[in-house]
Amino acid sequence: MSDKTAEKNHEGKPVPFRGGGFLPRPKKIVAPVVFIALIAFWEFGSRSGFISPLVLPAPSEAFDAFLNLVNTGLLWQHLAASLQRLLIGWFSGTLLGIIVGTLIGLFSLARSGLSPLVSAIFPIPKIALLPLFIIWFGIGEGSKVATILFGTFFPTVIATYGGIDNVDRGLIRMGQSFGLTRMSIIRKIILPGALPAILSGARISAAIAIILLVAAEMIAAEYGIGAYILLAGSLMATDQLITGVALLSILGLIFAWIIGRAEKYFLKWR
Amino acid sequence: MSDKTAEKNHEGKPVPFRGGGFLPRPKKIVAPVVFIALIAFWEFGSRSGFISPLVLPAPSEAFDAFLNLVNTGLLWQHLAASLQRLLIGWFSGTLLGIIVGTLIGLFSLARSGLSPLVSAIFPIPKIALLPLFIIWFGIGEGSKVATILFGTFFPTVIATYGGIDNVDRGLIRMGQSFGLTRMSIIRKIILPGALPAILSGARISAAIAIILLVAAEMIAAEYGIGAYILLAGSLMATDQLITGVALLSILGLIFAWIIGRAEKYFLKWR
Amino acid sequence: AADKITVGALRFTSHAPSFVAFEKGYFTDEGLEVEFKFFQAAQPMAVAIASGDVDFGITAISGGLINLAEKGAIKVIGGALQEEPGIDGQIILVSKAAYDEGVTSPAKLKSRSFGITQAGSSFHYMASKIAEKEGFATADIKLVPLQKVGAIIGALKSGQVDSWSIVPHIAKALLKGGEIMQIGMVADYIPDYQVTTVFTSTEIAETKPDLVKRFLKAFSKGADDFNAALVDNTEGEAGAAAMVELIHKYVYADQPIEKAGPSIKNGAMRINKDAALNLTNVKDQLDWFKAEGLVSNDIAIETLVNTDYVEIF
Amino acid sequence: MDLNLRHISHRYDDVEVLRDINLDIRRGQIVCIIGPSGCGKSTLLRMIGGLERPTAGEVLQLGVPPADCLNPLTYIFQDFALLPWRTVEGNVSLVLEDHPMDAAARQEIIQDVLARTKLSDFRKAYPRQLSGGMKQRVAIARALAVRPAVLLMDEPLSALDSQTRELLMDDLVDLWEKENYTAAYVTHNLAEAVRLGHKIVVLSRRPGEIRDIVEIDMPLSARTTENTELEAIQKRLWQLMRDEARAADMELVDE
Amino acid sequence: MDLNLRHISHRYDDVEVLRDINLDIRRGQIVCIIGPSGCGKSTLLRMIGGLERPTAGEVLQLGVPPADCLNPLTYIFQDFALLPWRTVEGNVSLVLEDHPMDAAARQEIIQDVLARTKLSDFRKAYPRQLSGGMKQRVAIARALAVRPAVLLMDEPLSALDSQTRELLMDDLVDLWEKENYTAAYVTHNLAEAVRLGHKIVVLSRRPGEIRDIVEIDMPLSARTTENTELEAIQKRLWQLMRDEARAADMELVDE
Ligand SMILES: Nc1ncnc2c1ncn2[C@@H]1O[C@H](COP(=O)(O)OP(=O)(O)OP(=O)(O)O)[C@@H](O)[C@H]1O
Ligand SMILES: Nc1ncnc2c1ncn2[C@@H]1O[C@H](COP(=O)(O)OP(=O)(O)OP(=O)(O)O)[C@@H](O)[C@H]1O
Ligand SMILES: [Mg+2]
Ligand SMILES: [Mg+2]
Repeated sequence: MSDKTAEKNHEGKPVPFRGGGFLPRPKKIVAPVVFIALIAFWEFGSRSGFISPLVLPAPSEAFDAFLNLVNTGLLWQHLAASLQRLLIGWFSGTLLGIIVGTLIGLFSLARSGLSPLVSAIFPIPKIALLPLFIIWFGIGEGSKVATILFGTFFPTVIATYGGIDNVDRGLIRMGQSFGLTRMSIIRKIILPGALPAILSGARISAAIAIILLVAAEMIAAEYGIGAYILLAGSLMATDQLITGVALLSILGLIFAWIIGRAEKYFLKWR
Repeated sequence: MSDKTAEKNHEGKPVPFRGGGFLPRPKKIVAPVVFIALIAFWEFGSRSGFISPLVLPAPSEAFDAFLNLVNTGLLWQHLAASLQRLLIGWFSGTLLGIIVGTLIGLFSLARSGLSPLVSAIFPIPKIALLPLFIIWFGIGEGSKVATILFGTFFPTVIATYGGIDNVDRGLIRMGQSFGLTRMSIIRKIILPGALPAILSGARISAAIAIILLVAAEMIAAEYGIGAYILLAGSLMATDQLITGVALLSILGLIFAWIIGRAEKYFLKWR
Repeated sequence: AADKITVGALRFTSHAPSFVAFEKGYFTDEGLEVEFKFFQAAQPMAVAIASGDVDFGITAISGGLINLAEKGAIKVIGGALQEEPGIDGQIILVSKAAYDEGVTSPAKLKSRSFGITQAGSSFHYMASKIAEKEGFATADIKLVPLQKVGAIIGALKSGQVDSWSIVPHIAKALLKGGEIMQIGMVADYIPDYQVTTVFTSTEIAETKPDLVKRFLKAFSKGADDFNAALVDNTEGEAGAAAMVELIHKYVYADQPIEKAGPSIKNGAMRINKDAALNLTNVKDQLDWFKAEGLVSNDIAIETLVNTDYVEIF
Repeated sequence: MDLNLRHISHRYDDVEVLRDINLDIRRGQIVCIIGPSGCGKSTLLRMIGGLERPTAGEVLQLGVPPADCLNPLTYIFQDFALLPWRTVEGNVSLVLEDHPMDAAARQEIIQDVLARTKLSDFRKAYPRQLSGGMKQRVAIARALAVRPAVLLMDEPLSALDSQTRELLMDDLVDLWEKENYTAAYVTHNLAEAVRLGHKIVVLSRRPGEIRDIVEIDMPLSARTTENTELEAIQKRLWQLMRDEARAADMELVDE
Repeated sequence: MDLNLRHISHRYDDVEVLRDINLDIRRGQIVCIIGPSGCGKSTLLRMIGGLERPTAGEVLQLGVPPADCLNPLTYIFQDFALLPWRTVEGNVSLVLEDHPMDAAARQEIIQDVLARTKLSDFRKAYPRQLSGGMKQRVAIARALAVRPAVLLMDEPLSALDSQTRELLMDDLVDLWEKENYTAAYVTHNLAEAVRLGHKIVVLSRRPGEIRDIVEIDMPLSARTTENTELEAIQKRLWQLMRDEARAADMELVDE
């Protein structure tokens, strides 16, 4: 049942289109092309001598170094050592960070006392403290894990209490109005509400943990990707250096992917 | 004109109060008290021998080291050298980061090509690259500034394009519906809309810049707080180490304060 | 006009010849205008020479140095610091705890831990040589890479590593504390150890022989003065004091001379006359690096060393 | 159970929000509270429910709530206040979990209230999957689950589009016909007020004072859309408030 | 200038949103578009303004807009779409800055529209300081600044509380009395539709089709609140839509 008059006019020009755009969509194909082009250019540059081997080894050399790592079986030893440190350090740092962050988020006293401490200690570079860490935590796994723990603890604290601060006050008030106990409100309203912030904090702290791996493995590490990089650096074996750095980068991407999955799973309600 | 019936009943008990709480307010007084108590305890521990000087020097010793720095005039030399590196590196890293982040935020091609590169390079620890940086940028100010620039560039890129992605699409559509030019929309709607995210990115990148100062000054630096800390570390002069670390921490707080002021100023419309 | 050159240096007594040559005008006499670049560690200095930021440097032979030589970037052109029996050289140290457990001589280092900065560093080489001479494998010593001298000191003091070897000015200062004990001298194990060498970029070594010669001449004159004043003690108290005062401008400058003086004196070891180079020992070091798998096996000694400039032995 | 507000006044720091409010809320009555923006309606409702303490005055509870009542004073909020991470069922369950009862009893209550609000088919849905109207139905189901003595509703319909609002208002009327609940109902909407209120309290601009109390005796079921008597009341209320509404609208908010 | 919608259909991927819409919007007429949630009203309005391209069909412009018209098809949005970092004045200025005119001329236009919307006193205020009604007035001022040929309004009043809505509706009526603007007005609210519309287009549930077009000949100024004729039309519209509204409300949203 349409408007009768709509049919009778035939002149008239269409309304000009002025929408669209401003929503860049990544084309899946471009990323691999860029990567491959970049590496091909780099390889070509190295072979033609346009990029001196002193400046950057050819990707093929780095790949040889990688194969060497695989063939000697050292890759797994390095990876195993690093992963163990990363996981223990990151996990305990995150756990402690969530606990302290929750305290700061919930209690005036903790907030007043701890949050300035956190802001004061957060910007301290961990490598500066390595000499002290050796004395405090020994040269075994302790100091390596502690370095990573320290690095991940602070961002987690900040993410957690930021998350708690941003929990919808309306939901808390709802909980109170139904007479929920304080513990119920914390467990069922505040913590789940802060979870998105905590997870995005975990994303950051995972990146920091990987960055700190090199610093951590400055201390008496025989195996580990960080130790491998340090040795390569001191030997000026740039091919191995690039390999180690690429391994770290891949590790970072894997961690980010895992946390992405966790977000999908835990925040499926969004 | 009140309800007549309200006056006639006098039994009845008040409705129980169940609101309040869950809004921790920092008490201004607590923070300094905690700081002072902590330092007093530490001083006391050191003097009584309960904390061995090997483990941690007394705060008074660290303060002596600080006075020594002031009296020799070295403090200003160190500070001047570090500040110069920090400011140049941070400023150019942020500027480049905003430009690249804006490109990624606006153009499909840039997003597809650059954003995976950024995620791949971001988690690479800068200390791992120091040997290469020396070759690439020399041992002068170049490599030091480059280290800081690299460190601040990536978080700024990510903050910027995240900010642009979160600009209210409704405002962009409004701009289009009034026939604003593409450039006007970018300049007057998208960039101001992304500003809060960019500023909070600046907060993070400033912290990273300070953390990287130590790494940057590993390279042939005579003066600079990082160099001072490294020297102290290599001599196991823990009093100087603590002084240097405290200086960094204060620097971090000052930076955070300045960015806080900038936020107040630029985002006064919030 | 004078040729401008950049010399890389660490603030150690072992770098004193350059400082002496500068202060006494020997460089100027050779028509060289010298600018020092100070480093925190030897490694970046080698890289800086490879990248052309620095023209001359003095440092121990390390894996990094050899690999840079392999890439055709740098060359060793002369010798500097050398171990010499009879002169206080590098000292082998153990922690008090280890000493009490009976590690009283290097022979007892088997299955003990030993601090090094990094695989392929001079500490690694020394540990290896000690093991070899005492008749056990390097693998029998637990090498602990701690990256920085400071970190090793901390670990040694707190008993987390058992042993270490280090230049005398650091060692002697540590021995005063009582937490650390001396158990031997490196010179007894590597009698003619060429600890540090003079090196430059391949480009300079091959295209500017004249410049290299002038640098080495001035450097040697500085070394002679230094040896005379602090190693052979032929200049008397006053000469020694004057030398210490000169060096103090560069080393431990932030400490008062009363404190710095002894440290400077303690660090004095023989600098080779005329920058002569102990090629035999350098070869031994290179072979050791190859054996440890730290550098490629096909590096010839000629790739590392340019023997055109100084006397070799 | 009746409620009795006695001389309630309130101020936030230097802003006086409410001034000497006296009011009775009697069993089985819906009391509508209307007034211009920012006059303190929500604040007043928070005080009735014990979520905030008035600076002066008190809210008294007269008589005891029925024995099976789990939460005598129960809110329904404008923004629904559903936990987005719980399903419809989980959101109702939330308010029962702190009360001692076995799982079967809890399940039974949940089934019952979802059936009464016609939500049984949506038990497993998350709030984000629901339209505004459905969300508010979940909030109503949740409120019914604790068998309240008094419902406190803060503009429960104003986040909904007007068609859904119409539908939900019918539901509220039906529910009242069946259960005769007691309620304090805050709204901006005069049509809602005349449709639902047994008593309409008109507040002035901030500081909110009671300007008028209008009682409507007509039974709720008789109040259909075409009803000149109600129209007249609504018009009178609008005349009473129009200028104040305009003035409140023109106020600059300055934090 | 008239607009003519011819056979407009639209789908988003596999969701059909609009089906064969034919419609005329004639000069000086307010055309109200009503329909249940999600039926495609906003999508249709975006197509009329050229912000989106229909999958099939076209929107034609008949005749030319007046010469002084800077932006023939101008929107007023539900969420106001004001730039929070610009003052009232700045927000109006925004839409003039891309047109060639000198600063004095621009100032003059700004002054004029702010005066017409009674906002002159609020020139320097930021949006966060304004109530919802004031914000929408700023959006109206901004729209008037470009002298539109047709106003496209997407539920302009539904983010406001009902008292403010009442006030603003009066303002829109006054404005129309003075300027006789042409408009397409999307709303959920039947009372608004019968108050403002010369023609009311009723859409069905998604996929939106035209179910009915109701023309009301009564002049706007004559449509006061008590008007049985309008009441009857509104009631008829509600009966037409009630079931669909209910069904639309019960739909699960699943992205
Ligand atoms: N926690 C608070 N602190 C300070 N001022 C407050 C607080 N809560 C509310 N106010 C102020 O008290 C006044 C009344 O607020 P309230 O929310 O009760 O009004 P309202 O009548 O519900 O308004 P609306 O119709 O907009 O919902 C407002 O001016 C508000 O700014
Ligand atoms: N960009 C888009 N991509 C995919 N689907 C869309 C998009 N925009 C809208 N839709 C879908 O199209 C349908 C119509 O949306 P539209 O916003 O036009 O409805 P509406 O009638 O304005 O609804 P409401 O009354 O809620 O404003 C909805 O089901 C919506 O989910
Ligand atoms: Mg309110
Ligand atoms: Mg819509």
